[in-house]
Amino acid sequence: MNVEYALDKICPGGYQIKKDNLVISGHGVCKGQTFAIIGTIDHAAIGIEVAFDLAAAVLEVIQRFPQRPILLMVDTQGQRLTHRDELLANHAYLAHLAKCLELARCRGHRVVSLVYGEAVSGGFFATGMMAERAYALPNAQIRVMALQAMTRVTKISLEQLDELCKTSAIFGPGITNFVRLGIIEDIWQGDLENCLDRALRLPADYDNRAELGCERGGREWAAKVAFRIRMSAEKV
Amino acid sequence: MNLADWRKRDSFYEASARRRILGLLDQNSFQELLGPAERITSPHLEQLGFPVSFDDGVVIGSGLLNGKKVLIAAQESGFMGGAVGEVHGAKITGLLQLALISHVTAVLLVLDTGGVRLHEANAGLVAISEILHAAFRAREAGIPILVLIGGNNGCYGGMGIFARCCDYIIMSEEGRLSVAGPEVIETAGGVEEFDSRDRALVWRTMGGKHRYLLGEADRLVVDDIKAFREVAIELIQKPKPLTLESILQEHQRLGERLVAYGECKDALDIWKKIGIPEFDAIPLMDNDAFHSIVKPYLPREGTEEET
Amino acid sequence: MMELLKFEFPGHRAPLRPMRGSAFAGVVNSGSLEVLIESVDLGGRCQVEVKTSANGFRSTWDAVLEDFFARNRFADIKVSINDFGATPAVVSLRLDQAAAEIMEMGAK
Amino acid sequence: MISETFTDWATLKANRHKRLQRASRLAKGKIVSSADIIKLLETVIEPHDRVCIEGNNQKHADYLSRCLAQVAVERIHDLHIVQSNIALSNHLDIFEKGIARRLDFCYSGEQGARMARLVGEGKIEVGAIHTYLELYGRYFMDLTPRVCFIAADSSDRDGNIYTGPNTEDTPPIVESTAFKNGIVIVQVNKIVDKVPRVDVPADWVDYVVESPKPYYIEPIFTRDPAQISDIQVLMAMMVIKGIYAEYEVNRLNHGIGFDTAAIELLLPTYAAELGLKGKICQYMLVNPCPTLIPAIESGFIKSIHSAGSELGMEKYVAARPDVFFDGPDGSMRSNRTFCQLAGHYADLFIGSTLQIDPEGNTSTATLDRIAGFGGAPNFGSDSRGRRHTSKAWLKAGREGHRGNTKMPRGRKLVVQIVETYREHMQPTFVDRLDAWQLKDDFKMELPPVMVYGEDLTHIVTEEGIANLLLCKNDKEREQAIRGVAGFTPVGLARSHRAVDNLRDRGVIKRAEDLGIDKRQANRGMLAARSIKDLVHWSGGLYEPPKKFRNW
Repeated sequence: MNVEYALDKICPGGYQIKKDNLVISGHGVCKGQTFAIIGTIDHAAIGIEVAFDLAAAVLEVIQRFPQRPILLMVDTQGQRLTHRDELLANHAYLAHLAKCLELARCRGHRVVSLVYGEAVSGGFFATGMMAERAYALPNAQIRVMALQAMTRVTKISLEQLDELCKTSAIFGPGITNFVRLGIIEDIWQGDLENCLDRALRLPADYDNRAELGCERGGREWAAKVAFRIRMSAEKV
Repeated sequence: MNLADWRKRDSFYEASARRRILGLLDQNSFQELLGPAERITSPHLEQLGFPVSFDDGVVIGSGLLNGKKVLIAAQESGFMGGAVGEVHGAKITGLLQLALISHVTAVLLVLDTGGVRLHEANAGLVAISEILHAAFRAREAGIPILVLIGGNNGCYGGMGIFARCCDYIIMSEEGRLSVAGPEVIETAGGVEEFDSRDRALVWRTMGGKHRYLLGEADRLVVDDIKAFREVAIELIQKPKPLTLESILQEHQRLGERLVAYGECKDALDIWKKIGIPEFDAIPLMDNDAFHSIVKPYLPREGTEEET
Repeated sequence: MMELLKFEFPGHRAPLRPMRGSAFAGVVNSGSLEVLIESVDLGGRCQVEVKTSANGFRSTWDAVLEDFFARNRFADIKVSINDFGATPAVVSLRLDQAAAEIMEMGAK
Repeated sequence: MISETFTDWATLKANRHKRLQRASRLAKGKIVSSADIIKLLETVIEPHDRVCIEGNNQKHADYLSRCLAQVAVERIHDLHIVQSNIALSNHLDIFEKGIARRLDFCYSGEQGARMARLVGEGKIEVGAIHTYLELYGRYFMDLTPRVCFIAADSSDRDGNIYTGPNTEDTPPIVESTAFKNGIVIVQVNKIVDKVPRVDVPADWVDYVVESPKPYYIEPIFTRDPAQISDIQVLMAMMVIKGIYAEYEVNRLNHGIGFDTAAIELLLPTYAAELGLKGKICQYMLVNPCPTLIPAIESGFIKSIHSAGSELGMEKYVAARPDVFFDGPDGSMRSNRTFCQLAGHYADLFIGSTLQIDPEGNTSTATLDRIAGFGGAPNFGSDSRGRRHTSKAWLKAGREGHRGNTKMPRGRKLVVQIVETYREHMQPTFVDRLDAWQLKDDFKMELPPVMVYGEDLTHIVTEEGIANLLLCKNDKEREQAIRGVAGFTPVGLARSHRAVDNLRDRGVIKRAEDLGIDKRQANRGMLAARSIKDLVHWSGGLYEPPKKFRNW
């Protein structure tokens, strides 16, 4: 899905974006509220330049439009996998982007992300997963690793993995798995302007993905383990 | 470092997670949380036919560092390559959340990891994201987080991104820090793009020295647990708040790097451009020689104090 | 797939008392294992639970463990092992390390 | 009696002349350009020739071998290859293509599986699998090469050859070929104005070609101390205290595994603590393995002769001429023949193996592979022609004395050091060696045994040392072997009474019998625990190859 198609539906009131290579930035209006749009297109591989440009876009919103909500539009095949990116420390550029988004939140910007295309591992990690809540369109693709690649790494047969994927949300790609795990808050369907509006009205409280994953039965241990550790405060 | 001192050192690279913690903290001060006897193991590995570990590959707890109360986590390099699964990640997240309610001076994270445990792919990725979010809360509360990297697995994947979101990174030259690992780059781009078996190339691209020269590691120490400890003692009371100012400075630094070294094909090109004499001898220099030669050429960071 | 093996051994008639509640040794790495040894009330007996990735070696484990309990004056001891294909030599070494630790006998 | 018919006593010489003449337009003096080399091979080699390709542990005539694989099979076919080490895939390509058919060799290592396939398909007829000395010996008997391919570092324009520190097999190959009117072809990394030293004089050489790439070489004897286990440390401590100190072993050969690397790394620590410096391990026959550095630097080892060099050790070896055999140019001169020969008359051989049977026969043969032995059978056998004495040799002889003979004899110590199980729970002690299966599968006349039980004097495992010399009869010997075979089926089938008895008599010694605290046996005892430690020990002279670096 292209980004305009999605934005048309989210912002019937109109939006303006500029495209610079694989990065988009601009603003739109949702139920009368102006929000910033920052994201990537064309299944962007996020290398040092893309991460840097995204960070620049976030910093511009922070500096010019205090408190304006940010909608991250996610379409990434993951971090770019080249010698040059690692030589110049792609992890630092991706971390910088994450820190910019964190700074935005600390300064009162709401940050919501929408996977409208593809979301893969490191690229998703430093963008969509940095939001307070991540959403997805029904046809979005989300994965950490394709099952074929996973068979190579784990030496577990594809049939066996397929079988396991029927009961567990842990291994396989697919948006429903990510909803069950609490990573994706919800799938946006129908009136997308309403969806965004609802998301922006939710309290800005912090990371409840583990609890959500537990409630939804996809990930039972993360919340319990962290809870047990917090409960040992008096021992420390 | 002469041979006698070198031999006396307590190698960080070789040590297990528990051994590292005991060497870093004040003697007899470590209290483990959710230790092996609690048997909090991965709920996913067994169905894949893989053995579990009673601590899921990460040791967490509290202790004293030079008399100051700290929390500490250390990934065990031997178990699943230090990779982060659901329980493993939740232990670190829980520890960072605990920092907010337990009045500690700092959190030390000994990272030795390939990133996401692919056997728990989706849960591993979100676990690292949860670690990151919890770390930001601790930083916001003014609790510094120190990352120590000097183990066999380096620090890769999402954990590599995460490491750079903490207050400080202390590395040895044996340590590696990146997002995509050597094999991943080679698989994606072929051996011409990156020869993962050329270990000299791997280290000069991702290793401690290069990361230090780029300003990606705050300190570079010799492979000795005591050396890590000394630097940690020095840094635990110096939180680096995330402010607009500090982030704009970082933005400028990273932007300048793109311009200055964007055309470089190899770390050697970068070191040459930095202006370091004998840049091609850097990989084989010992820690002392390296520091004395590169000192004038280090990137200066605004928030760190003059020493 | 993982195999679960359970063993029970009669405790020593004149056991030595462990100095600690539990001890731990080793890492679950390929060719290695971790050993958790605990002092629990088992009516004087000793129990061992092994989860192993190397299937079909029950009799070897039995021999190694029998040897271990013959070397140590243990009763009311529970040993839990996660094994990733360790050889008997490595198993014995880690068992001895954990045993020394629970009795608090450090290396000299 | 003088024959009636005319006999030409110089047919080989005449044939050599013809070959050289045919090729006269392809060489300028002795120098052949790489553009003409395949043509040259097609011209000087004749069908059914016996061709020796230099293939060592270290350097390989890989370029010439690759060129040989490209000759027209209509012109060159049915060659008989004699070659000590089959290490590269192109070594076997010539058989696959029918250029060569018959093969006499020593060792095939990684190519063992493919070789087995080609033998099965009838593309290779194996004459025999040899030990090194055996094959070199046959170069001067019934397997003299007609043509040989040599690899060297450089040559001058006259054809004087510098082999570099990896002289290895070059001397016997060149000498047997050149002095029987054969043809000597040398690939060199570089043609220079003046060679650093002359290892082969020009008048023994017929052709020199500069290869497009330096010859293939791998640091195959470098053992990273980081991979030495606590158990290997324990076994090494037992060897030092229970064998080296016991017999005062001063002249010896080490295998190239991690077990022997552990021994080397304990010399400056554990052995020094025991006061053994100057008493053991002063003369060694071994490649310059990096793990020897700490023992050399501590003054433990006086002299080392090497069969070949090791990548990265060049500067270090050149800087220690008192220890190594260095030429006037400063670089090392190795020689496998002499090293093997010296090892034959040393006091001890110690090395690892893959399988040991209850008779003490050992083998590294693996099913579906034809791998060969290399030098171990020579090192690992008693030298019955020895006449000079040493303390170790005489003591071993006394201990091993059996029967009614009054004649005193000495004896070489032959030690196998193994863990009772290898990785993936493969037992080292087996009732029947895989070598027997291999014999049947490939219709060999003998099972490929590395060390015969009758030559073996000691077995060291994590369970202890079995001194087979002290056993009174074969039955006792078998129990001594079972008594250190741990939890393998061979070990579990021991008679506990017999083993206890052997232990009382000191035939079997456990770590505790030797006064070794097992808990002390850990990696902390090693003088170096990483490659970087070795660099430090060498004062920066050792330059580890890239694949061993983590910095």
